[in-house]
Amino acid sequence: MSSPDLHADLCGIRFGNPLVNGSGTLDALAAGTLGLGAFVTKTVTLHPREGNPPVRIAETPAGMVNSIGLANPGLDAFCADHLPRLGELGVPVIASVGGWSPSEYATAVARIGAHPAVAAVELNVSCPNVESGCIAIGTDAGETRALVERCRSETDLPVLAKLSPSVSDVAAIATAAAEGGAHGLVLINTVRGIAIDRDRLRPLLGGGGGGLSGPAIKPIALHAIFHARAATGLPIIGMGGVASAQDCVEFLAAGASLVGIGTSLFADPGLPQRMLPELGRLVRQHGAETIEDLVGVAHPRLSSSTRA
Amino acid sequence: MSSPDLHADLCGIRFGNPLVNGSGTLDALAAGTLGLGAFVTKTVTLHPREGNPPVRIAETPAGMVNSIGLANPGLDAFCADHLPRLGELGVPVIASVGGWSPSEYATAVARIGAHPAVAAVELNVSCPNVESGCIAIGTDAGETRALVERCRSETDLPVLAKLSPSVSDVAAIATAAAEGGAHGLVLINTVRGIAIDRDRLRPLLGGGGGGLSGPAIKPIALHAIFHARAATGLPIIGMGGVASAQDCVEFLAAGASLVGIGTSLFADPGLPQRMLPELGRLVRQHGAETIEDLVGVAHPRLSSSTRA
Amino acid sequence: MAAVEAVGAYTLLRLGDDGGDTGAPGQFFMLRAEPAPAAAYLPRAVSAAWAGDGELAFLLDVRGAGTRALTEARTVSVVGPLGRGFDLAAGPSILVGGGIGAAILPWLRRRLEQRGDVRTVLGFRSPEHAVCAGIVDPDATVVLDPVLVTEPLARLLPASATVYACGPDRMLEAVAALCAEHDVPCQLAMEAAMACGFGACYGCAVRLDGTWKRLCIEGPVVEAARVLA
Amino acid sequence: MAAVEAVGAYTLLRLGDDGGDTGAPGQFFMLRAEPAPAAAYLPRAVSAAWAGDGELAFLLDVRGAGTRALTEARTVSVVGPLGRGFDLAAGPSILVGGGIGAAILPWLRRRLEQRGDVRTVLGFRSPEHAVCAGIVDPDATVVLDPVLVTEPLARLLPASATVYACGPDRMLEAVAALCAEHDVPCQLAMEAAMACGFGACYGCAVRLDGTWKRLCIEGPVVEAARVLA
Ligand SMILES: Cc1cc2nc3c(=O)[nH]c(=O)nc-3n(C[C@H](O)[C@H](O)[C@H](O)COP(=O)(O)OP(=O)(O)OC[C@H]3O[C@@H](n4cnc5c(N)ncnc54)[C@H](O)[C@@H]3O)c2cc1C
Ligand SMILES: Cc1cc2nc3c(=O)[nH]c(=O)nc-3n(C[C@H](O)[C@H](O)[C@H](O)COP(=O)(O)OP(=O)(O)OC[C@H]3O[C@@H](n4cnc5c(N)ncnc54)[C@H](O)[C@@H]3O)c2cc1C
Ligand SMILES: Cc1cc2nc3c(=O)[nH]c(=O)nc-3n(C[C@H](O)[C@H](O)[C@H](O)COP(=O)(O)O)c2cc1C
Ligand SMILES: Cc1cc2nc3c(=O)[nH]c(=O)nc-3n(C[C@H](O)[C@H](O)[C@H](O)COP(=O)(O)O)c2cc1C
Ligand code: FES
Ligand code: FES
Repeated sequence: MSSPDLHADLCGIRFGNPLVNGSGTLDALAAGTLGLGAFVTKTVTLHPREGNPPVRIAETPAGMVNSIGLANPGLDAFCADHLPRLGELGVPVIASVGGWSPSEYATAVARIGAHPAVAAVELNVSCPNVESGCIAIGTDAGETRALVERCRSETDLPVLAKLSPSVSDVAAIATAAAEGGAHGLVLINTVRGIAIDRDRLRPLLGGGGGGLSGPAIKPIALHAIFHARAATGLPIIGMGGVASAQDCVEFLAAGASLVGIGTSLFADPGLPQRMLPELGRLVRQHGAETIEDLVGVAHPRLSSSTRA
Repeated sequence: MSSPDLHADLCGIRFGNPLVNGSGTLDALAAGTLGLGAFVTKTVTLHPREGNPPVRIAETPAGMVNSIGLANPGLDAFCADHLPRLGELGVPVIASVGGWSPSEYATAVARIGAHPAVAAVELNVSCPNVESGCIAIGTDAGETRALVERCRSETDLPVLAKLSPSVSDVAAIATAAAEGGAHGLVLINTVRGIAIDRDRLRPLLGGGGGGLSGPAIKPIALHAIFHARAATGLPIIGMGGVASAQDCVEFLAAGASLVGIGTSLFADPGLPQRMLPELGRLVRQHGAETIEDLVGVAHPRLSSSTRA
Repeated sequence: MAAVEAVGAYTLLRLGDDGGDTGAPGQFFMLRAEPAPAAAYLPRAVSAAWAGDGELAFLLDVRGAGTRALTEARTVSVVGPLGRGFDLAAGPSILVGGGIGAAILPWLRRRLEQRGDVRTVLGFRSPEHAVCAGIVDPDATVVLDPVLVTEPLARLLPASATVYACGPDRMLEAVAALCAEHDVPCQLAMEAAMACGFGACYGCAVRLDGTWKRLCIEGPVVEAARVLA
Repeated sequence: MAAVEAVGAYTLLRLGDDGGDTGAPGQFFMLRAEPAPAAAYLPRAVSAAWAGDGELAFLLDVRGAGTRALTEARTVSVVGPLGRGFDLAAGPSILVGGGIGAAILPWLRRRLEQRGDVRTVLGFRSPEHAVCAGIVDPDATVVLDPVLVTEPLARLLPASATVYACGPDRMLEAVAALCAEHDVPCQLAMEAAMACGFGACYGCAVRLDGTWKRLCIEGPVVEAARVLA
């Protein structure tokens, strides 16, 4: 193959390419991996959750607001039914975990982290669609630090903290996660937003509030990634509005080592497959040999090849 | 005229219609008032500012990121040259004020508030495009409270606080502004974001960071307005991505008494003139007689006609 | 690329069939105008009115930015066929359509006619909307608001036939109840707000078997019993 | 609504003139494809190649989502004319164009020809880009990269003529310096990223008279001396 090397690395894990899905935006058991270099599971909680009543999604300019409410089969069914099948996907699996208390997270991390199908654990401390729990933890630096610390002690796998952009100082929360021992960061989860029902003039979504995703939030994501990287130097899975190979390069430059796609998969499930050759072309156009050569190059003072 | 009454009220000021521009998104002396019910000035600071070096604007999906850097003629020239001419526009003038310390704000509020052309003062504590000063104040509840309190004592005019959505809890900042004695709120200023230069892979904007505006941020604006209204009951000038009469109705329902337009004026300066008849049609379609009948109707427990 | 024509109040969109699988009646496609308009970034779920002879046809109720852009676009992207279509039973059939729900029926009728007698009852809110009855079934029984389709349907029941229905939720519930009452097998083509159409977003929750299920995976065509459960 | 044709590597977009004011050479318009694509919500600043006889024509260098959408749209919204155009001087003229900067010259040349002798020098990066020289001036002196337009221009100077230039910043600076050296009056049509085009956004900052000014208000055509100041 004459095209450049699209392999990517994060926390010592090797990926065939730097593209992953955002948690909760792909069911690989239903649709396959679409050419992505890894699969991230929907956030799993201790107990099964039906999710919020409809309306669960509303379209907004260049994006959408969702209020799914962490619908998931619960830890037991996830470990028994899902993980064994996910292990056969042929790509690294990153398991996303949520909860309402540090001990809920810890229980889930211990169980999931012990499963051979899992390559890394992602702590969702940033879901805007549940009343309390994860989002409350992720807006507080101290709670974030403590949660990461506790979860790290439950597993030998890399532990990633997924953060919200809906905070006053995302670099401060990123720093807290780093202090707690996070091996990496995932940025960004959805941005807090709501939709108004244009007919009834009431909040449209069944869950009340919601989370904004899609191309609309791309500049917010780049901002969060850039500053989290500058503050911590940790490897980052960057996401939020990625819709093209060009976007992917910008996210790498801002400091992402892997790049996630969510909402744009809904609009175009063939996107990752089409992005990869274009990504190869762009990498070469920027004079780089590998994906890693581009990671963080937008930072004036950081080495462009900082390794985890 | 058989169409419904489009008059609007805020803090005892009467407006011919509920549409205003966002601060910094219209130069009425160059382009007129475009049919808006009031004119909001670009933020004025004590000393003249040239603004940031270019690139100052970057397009993003359904929006833009700007880093103008509060370019303005400074307080003296503003009071001497601009205000007298603004007084002849024939619509109420709301003067936006910014600064790097409470005393800078206070000085400007006292001078501007004494000018007969001004109907209300807006405190910009939320500009993302300057290193320190206003944005730092507006992310801290205590500083916001103190600033509003100080400025209120400098003028008899209504004092409005313009807030940023890039905080962990916008309702808490809104509450602080209310405690400081704000007569009303303006929500939202731009959302923190950056753009990466696709050719050089460095931050694109001359000022480094920037602020995201346009339809992309509409769900974030509705969220902030809804929660600020619920927390304070204060009258609100709502803005952030408004691009149609339908959007305007949603902002009224979320709790705005006046509705601001910024970025969409750039794309379509004829928008306010076209929106007004359509707004009249929608008001009637929702069974309302006046604009005020729709203010806050998305809130289950708030009276829909709360007056300032 | 796309041919567009009015069918009364609705709009027929005919796309060139690129030779891929076009699925079966009741399945759906995610359509998006390209370049994607700011006001309609997500695709729209639409069932084919028919497929074959080199074309893929959709009957659209143009409501908002997404469907309008589809009728104005030079290029439309198509993902599908998706979901589960109708389960074609042997013997006579009764087709029930309400409003734009009729869009899904022309292709279904062509297939079912090979299996037995087909009767069609359609309800519309105005004569302009009823124009499309002609492309579903020239012999259809058509009622206009405020008459409900359940009225002519009730006159056909009981029957040794399978009922296939598509229309607003309220209509589907009434049809399901009527069929249950007469013990007639019934399949419903349902609707829900869909972001992806392939099980990824969990947005299309509908109540099936007493719990929230993804309509794009379990349906859009489901046994009426699952809704009543 | 819009007619589109290739002119070598560039694209000519001809819109029906709705009868409004079409302004003067050097002024510009804000154009947007409707419905607005997600990737190009803001309009694009474009100078008219010519106006009159019921049409408004633009020569486009299709670079990104915005210009591409303009050439694919069924409807284009137009705001303008905006800004300050060329100040047409009496006597002979020299037109200087670099790349797509040539787009602004056809109309200017037609006007200036009524006032005196017009000579045109154009520079392009490839023969395909140079094709448009034909619609600017069939007698133009054309150079291709790496030759710079300042080379043929230098041979025409000094001259008792006014120089009108449009092209990349680097070219404009060189032209301005050359004209200053020979004391020849020179007007530059400049570019900047513009969100609004009517003085509202303060985005189009350029250095004029030693400070940041709004190009859309002060220009896009400015006296060369203001840039050198
Ligand atoms: C399986 C399936 C098959 C279908 N087949 C057909 C068919 O054959 N023909 C046909 O015409 N239609 C069909 N539909 C319906 C079609 O998908 C919708 O009518 C279409 O999505 C409407 O898009 P729009 O842009 O025109 O309307 P809009 O209503 O403007 O856009 C829909 C979007 O607006 C949002 N929205 C909807 N209501 C509100 C509200 N009250 N307040 C705020 N936001 C709101 C939703 O988030 C949705 O994303 C089908 C639907 C499904 C699920
Ligand atoms: C007064 C005036 C007259 C003009 N006349 C003409 C004319 O007659 N013909 C013509 O073809 N052009 C003309 N232009 C230039 C034209 O406006 C631009 O080429 C056009 O805006 C490009 O739009 P695009 O969508 O094709 O390209 P893009 O480059 O995709 O879009 C431009 C947008 O992308 C952003 N952007 C630009 N560069 C970068 C970067 N490196 N990284 C990230 N973002 C970036 C900017 O924010 C801008 O909003 C004129 C410009 C001005 C100011
Ligand atoms: C429908 C939907 C469901 C999501 N569910 C989850 C989830 O369960 N856990 C999580 O951490 N993030 C979840 N996310 C957030 C995405 O993983 C991602 O962070 C976000 O959508 C931004 O990326 P995008 O703009 O590419 O969609 C969800 C997003 C969407 C749109
Ligand atoms: C180019 C630009 C300049 C702005 N300048 C100011 C300013 O000087 N003061 C201020 O309070 N807000 C400023 N804003 C924010 C707007 O007033 C408004 O709050 C924001 O853009 C959201 O509205 P919109 O999405 O309709 O543009 C500016 C916004 C833009 C796009
Ligand atoms: S539409 Fe996305 S899961 Fe069904
Ligand atoms: S383009 Fe907006 S001020 Fe010039």
